[in-house]
Amino acid sequence: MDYTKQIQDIAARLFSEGKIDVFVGYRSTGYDENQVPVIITDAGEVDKLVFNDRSVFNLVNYLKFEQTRNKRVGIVVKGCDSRALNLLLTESQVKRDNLYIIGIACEGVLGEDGRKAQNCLECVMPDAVVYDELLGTPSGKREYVVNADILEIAAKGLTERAAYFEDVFSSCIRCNACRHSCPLCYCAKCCIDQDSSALYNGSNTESSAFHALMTWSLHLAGRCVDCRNCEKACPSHLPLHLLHKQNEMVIYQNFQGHLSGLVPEERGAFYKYSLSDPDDFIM
Amino acid sequence: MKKLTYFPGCSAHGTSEEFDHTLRKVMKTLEVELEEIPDWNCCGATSAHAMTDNLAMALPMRNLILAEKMDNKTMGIPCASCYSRMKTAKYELEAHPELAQKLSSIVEEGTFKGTVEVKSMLQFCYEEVGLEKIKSLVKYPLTGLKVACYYGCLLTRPKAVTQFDSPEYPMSMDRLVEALGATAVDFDYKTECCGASFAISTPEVVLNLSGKILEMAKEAGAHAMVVACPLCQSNLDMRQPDIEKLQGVKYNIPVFYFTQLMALAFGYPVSDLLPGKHIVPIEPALARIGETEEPAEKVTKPKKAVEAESEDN
Amino acid sequence: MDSEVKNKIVSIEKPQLEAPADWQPVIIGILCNWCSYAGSDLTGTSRIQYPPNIRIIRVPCSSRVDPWFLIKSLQTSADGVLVSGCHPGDCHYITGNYFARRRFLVTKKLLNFVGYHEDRIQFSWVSAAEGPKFAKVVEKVTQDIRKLGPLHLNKKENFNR
Amino acid sequence: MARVGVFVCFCGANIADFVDVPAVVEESKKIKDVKFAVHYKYMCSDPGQQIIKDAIVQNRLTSVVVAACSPRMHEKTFRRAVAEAGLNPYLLEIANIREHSSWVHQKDKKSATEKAADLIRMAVAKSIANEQLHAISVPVTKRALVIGGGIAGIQAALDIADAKIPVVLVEKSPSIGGRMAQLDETFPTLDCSQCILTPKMVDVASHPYIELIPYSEVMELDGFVGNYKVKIKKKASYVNFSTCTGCGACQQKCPVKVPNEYNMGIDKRKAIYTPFPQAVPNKPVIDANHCNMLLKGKCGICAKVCEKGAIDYTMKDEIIEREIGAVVVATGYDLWDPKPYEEYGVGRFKDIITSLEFERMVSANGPTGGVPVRPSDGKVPKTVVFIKCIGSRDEAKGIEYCSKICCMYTAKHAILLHHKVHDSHAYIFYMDIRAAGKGYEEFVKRAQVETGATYLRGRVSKIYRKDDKLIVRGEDGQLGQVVEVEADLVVLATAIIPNKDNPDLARLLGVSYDKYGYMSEAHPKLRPVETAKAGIFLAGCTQAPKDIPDTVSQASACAAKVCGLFSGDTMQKDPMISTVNTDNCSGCQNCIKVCPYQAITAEEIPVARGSKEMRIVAKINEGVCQGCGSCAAVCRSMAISLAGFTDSQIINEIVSI
Repeated sequence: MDYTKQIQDIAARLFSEGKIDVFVGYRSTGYDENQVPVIITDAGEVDKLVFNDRSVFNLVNYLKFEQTRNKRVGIVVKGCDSRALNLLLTESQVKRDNLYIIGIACEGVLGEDGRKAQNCLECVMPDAVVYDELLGTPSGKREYVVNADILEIAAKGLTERAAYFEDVFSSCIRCNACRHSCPLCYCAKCCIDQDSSALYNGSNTESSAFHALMTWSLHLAGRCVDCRNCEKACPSHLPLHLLHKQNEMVIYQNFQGHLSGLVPEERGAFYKYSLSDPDDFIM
Repeated sequence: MKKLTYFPGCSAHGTSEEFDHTLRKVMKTLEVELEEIPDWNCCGATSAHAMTDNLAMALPMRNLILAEKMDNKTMGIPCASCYSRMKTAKYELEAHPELAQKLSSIVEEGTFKGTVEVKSMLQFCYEEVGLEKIKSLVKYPLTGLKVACYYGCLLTRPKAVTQFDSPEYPMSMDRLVEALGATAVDFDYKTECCGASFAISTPEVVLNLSGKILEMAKEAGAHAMVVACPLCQSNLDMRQPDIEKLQGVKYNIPVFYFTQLMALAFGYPVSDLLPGKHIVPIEPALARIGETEEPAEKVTKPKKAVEAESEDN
Repeated sequence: MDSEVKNKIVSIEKPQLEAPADWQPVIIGILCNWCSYAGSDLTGTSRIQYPPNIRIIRVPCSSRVDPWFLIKSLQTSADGVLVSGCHPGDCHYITGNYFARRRFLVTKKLLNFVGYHEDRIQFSWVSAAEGPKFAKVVEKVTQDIRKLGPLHLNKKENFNR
Repeated sequence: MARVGVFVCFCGANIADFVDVPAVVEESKKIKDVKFAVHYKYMCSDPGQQIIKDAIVQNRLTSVVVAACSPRMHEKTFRRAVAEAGLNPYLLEIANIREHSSWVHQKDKKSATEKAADLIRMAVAKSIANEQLHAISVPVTKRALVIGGGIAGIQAALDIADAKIPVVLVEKSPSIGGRMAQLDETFPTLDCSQCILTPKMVDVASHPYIELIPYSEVMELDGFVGNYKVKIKKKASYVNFSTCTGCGACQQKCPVKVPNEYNMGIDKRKAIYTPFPQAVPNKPVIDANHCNMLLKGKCGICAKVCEKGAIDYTMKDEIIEREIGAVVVATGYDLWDPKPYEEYGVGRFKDIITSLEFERMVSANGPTGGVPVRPSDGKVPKTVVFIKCIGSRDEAKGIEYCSKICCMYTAKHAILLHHKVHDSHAYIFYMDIRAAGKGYEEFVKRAQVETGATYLRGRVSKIYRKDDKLIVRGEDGQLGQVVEVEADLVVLATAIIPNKDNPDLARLLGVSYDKYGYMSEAHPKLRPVETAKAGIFLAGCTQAPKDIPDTVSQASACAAKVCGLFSGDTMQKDPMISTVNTDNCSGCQNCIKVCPYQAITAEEIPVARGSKEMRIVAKINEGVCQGCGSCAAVCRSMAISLAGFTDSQIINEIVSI
């Protein structure tokens, strides 16, 4: 999977036709084979752009920053990224008219260990679901599989799980990098930052981290697209995907197979309901 | 061949021998194999449940456990009393698993699982065999015989336990005898008390109550009564002379088990009905078979009967 | 999640904190104004008795309940939480409880996932006419929580102190 | 700095017997920010309220906590008191220590006291976060909707309309009149139902302030008190009412016969019919389920005989929309089907009838010309057995409650039977005689003494046939004997049940209903005609079984409530609604999706003051918002807060325990 050439050509074309002001893509760091996101504003910079199976970050996150706001943007999105973009469009955070979307029929990107990333192995929709131009051959929607880590943790039993997550929450330093890197965390003022909020008490104790992370994961429940930007950004290497995948599983299994962002105009699972939703857990 | 776990109960080997006898014949015709529960014991009726709750549950529980060990879906019981005890025990044990737990110290045969359905033979014929099949096997329709179907107290009650037919005005037996060609009269006393267990302690009660039932059956124009319970049969049949003496009237209403009528309709000879077991002679009622009331029908009916017979031969 | 795994989850509990002999569970009850709060009032007017451990908070509708109220409750003061609203279809605000129901399920499962027993957070539908049911629900929840033991000792922060 | 006052009520013995009130006051004083705490015997009484007012002024209180009964009981009372002392009424919080403590922990005073103290601690914590709120004024549409055209609906409509307030009266059947139109004479005065009802029906039809929409049903109700919007489905009548003269030729010629609902199916009506001769409006409708023309396209006789050409087979159901400010629900009752009484032979014996069937028979305009007859052979019965409490007070087969009117109408039936068949005799099996009401006991006496009806206290266990008689076997409880009565006719006083559409209608209107299907009043004693939903009122058997005098009083009470509601051009609305802090709103619009009232819209505002760049934020219509808080709970950035139930208020409560 290497679309470097195509993307460079498209970006150059878009700049020359005056269709975009900025282009959000990936560039190589020149160190190992790692890549970082890059925002270019000039056709002359297009040769910086690369795209291959090391293009892991979800660029949609960059649509919430000042450099792209209210500008005409060209952007590269993989399947998962495009789902996040779909949600941003639905939630009125970006205007479709301002975007030129290069969709990728993704074949999966690599994890830090150089093997195919877990979220790519479990991906339900590798092809971009919203785009102006699609690169690659679409492979179609896949069967939903429950995340392997969730099953492993769930099998542990309550006591062990409690201990495990105590460890997780106590390792959080409340740096909020997870929130910063999440394409769906665009709130003008995050609830866990509000002074009046009983959520935030300035501390980074285990209990406040627990509270913040739980609330954060519930705000993403039914919206998270499993791009794992948060996990990559976390300096403490917390397994944040566990919380998201747990919620995703419960939602998928109970709410008519809801998966976030697959369909345009479809909102998160908490903003709709069905009369046949499970009721047996309620007395 | 369908298989049915069979619990005959004590009366089938004694007072209600004709019930058991005809039942076995009828089941043969219906292609149902009766598998008697090996080493079955008393159902606990009357004496046990009048005295100790535990024993009243433990006795039927043992039978249920033995029945569960056999490989059949359903357990059929001819006697209404046995049926009631068994069904009640199953109901209670299912509702209170702790009771089954407790009783397991008395009953050594195993643990109660509740896997066997308990049905009266009437219910079995009605639900599992089906009227269609019964109708198709009728060789000699009992046309002209008017019967009052008497269900007694236990066959359909209490409703929560039996879950079969209406507790106040059941119709299953009526439909069954109609399938045999007989006429079931409207009988308002079909679930009234016959006096049942007062037979020994206060027979006058039985005479009064059963007398009323006979009176109403006669009033309704019945030639005979049909029952599905040995105690009903003995009260209504055996005590009929005493009732007649008490009331100063003659009823001459024989009391059949529904299986006897089935056997008759299926073509078994009258001798198979064990007529000797009846106190009130059954022959006058049987003579009504083939009788028709409206002359207009008389012209057409024999013809059909002849046709039917020729088909059989 | 296959049922085997599910069973495992509910059958194991956090390590029990040593409860002092006089320990009484603290349960927060969040009730919707129109059905469950009215139902709890009816329990009172009918003088139906129930365990005294529940502390009731009135909200207009079960849909007002933000999941972090539940998280906060378990974290700061309560050993268990009961949330109760109108029966499906009977919501005073028409659809509030349908939205709430979704959040409740996900929150309950998530809390369980990170180590809280399922019984710590319970939900019920209690109508304004179901005074007896409310008492039964409180009884059950109190019993369940009592069985599970204290969630936190000496952590009781007093808001005013 | 908060200065909270705590006022603990004894509620006579209600609280004081089970909660150590002085100890609770002492405990309250220990709470930080509590500057004043006191107890009093009846805090809601005038001197009690005065204590609160004085304390507010003297101690410069910033919020008030009253520990007493449920806020659903006296919140308004105490708010008023607080306001009179100059404090914003919404700075009051109630700790419900009666319904939630003293009444439910009567065997454990220690725990009840601790709990009461905790509830006060929570209320204090909440009150500190309370904000000053001000009632919202909303315009009122001064038009009332009355659902149901029985005596309750008629009375309510007339009373409201007489106050010069327009009324829309919706009736399901082709004519108003309801159950009362089916009655012959009414207890306890035996005045003829038709004679007192039909003039009222005519008044309805001719009243300038009443819009009568018969043969129609309410489909949808949107909005809120003072500003409802209703959608009414007017069923196709296939008769053009404006041209029809009501001559009746069509009904004479119609070849299709259908059991007549008005006469409880005793006789037949035609497929085109007016329910009864005095119907209002007196215009026929075509029963689409039975009309040959509509079902098979063959016949058309009514169109042929109609000189005015009023028949229109192509007519369609029509949706009518009206803006209204208040609703009176008066949907009446149905009769319980006595089928479960199999031991009586219900369904098998023709000569067992229900009381309403008997009512129709003895009615002068009834199918038998006012003489009761046996359905089996048409003979006039001499011995009639009346059995009361069929379905009523019967947990096993029917319903638990007493239907209230059966004792009285059965006494009436005994008298009427005697009037119509002089040599007859009535036997009445009863459980109790409940004859509380003006002239009621005397009326029952009259049935017993004048008419000579035999009252037998006991249940009937069985009915069976003997020849052409029905033998009724029951217990005479006073003699302790089983008795058998040879009856020609048996009349069952079947229970009253709510109209079967009640639960559906209740859901549609957004009011609650009980397990039987009766709609629930806001308070059983003090707010008997209001529902928990503002602007919706209940009259008649929609709420519970009741007789005509009670129904009429309740209908008039509803009218008074509606008139009160419409007394000003605007009305005050609770300020407990959601507000948006636009600074925090990110414009995701998810709140719009969860709002049940479409009270939230998206609005574009400048990014900064004077900026041309716009951004989207949520905007709440304060007139429409009902304050459920769904939006506040789903708002991730906490931009929406619900006044009275803000995050800080609730969290304060949680953490204060």
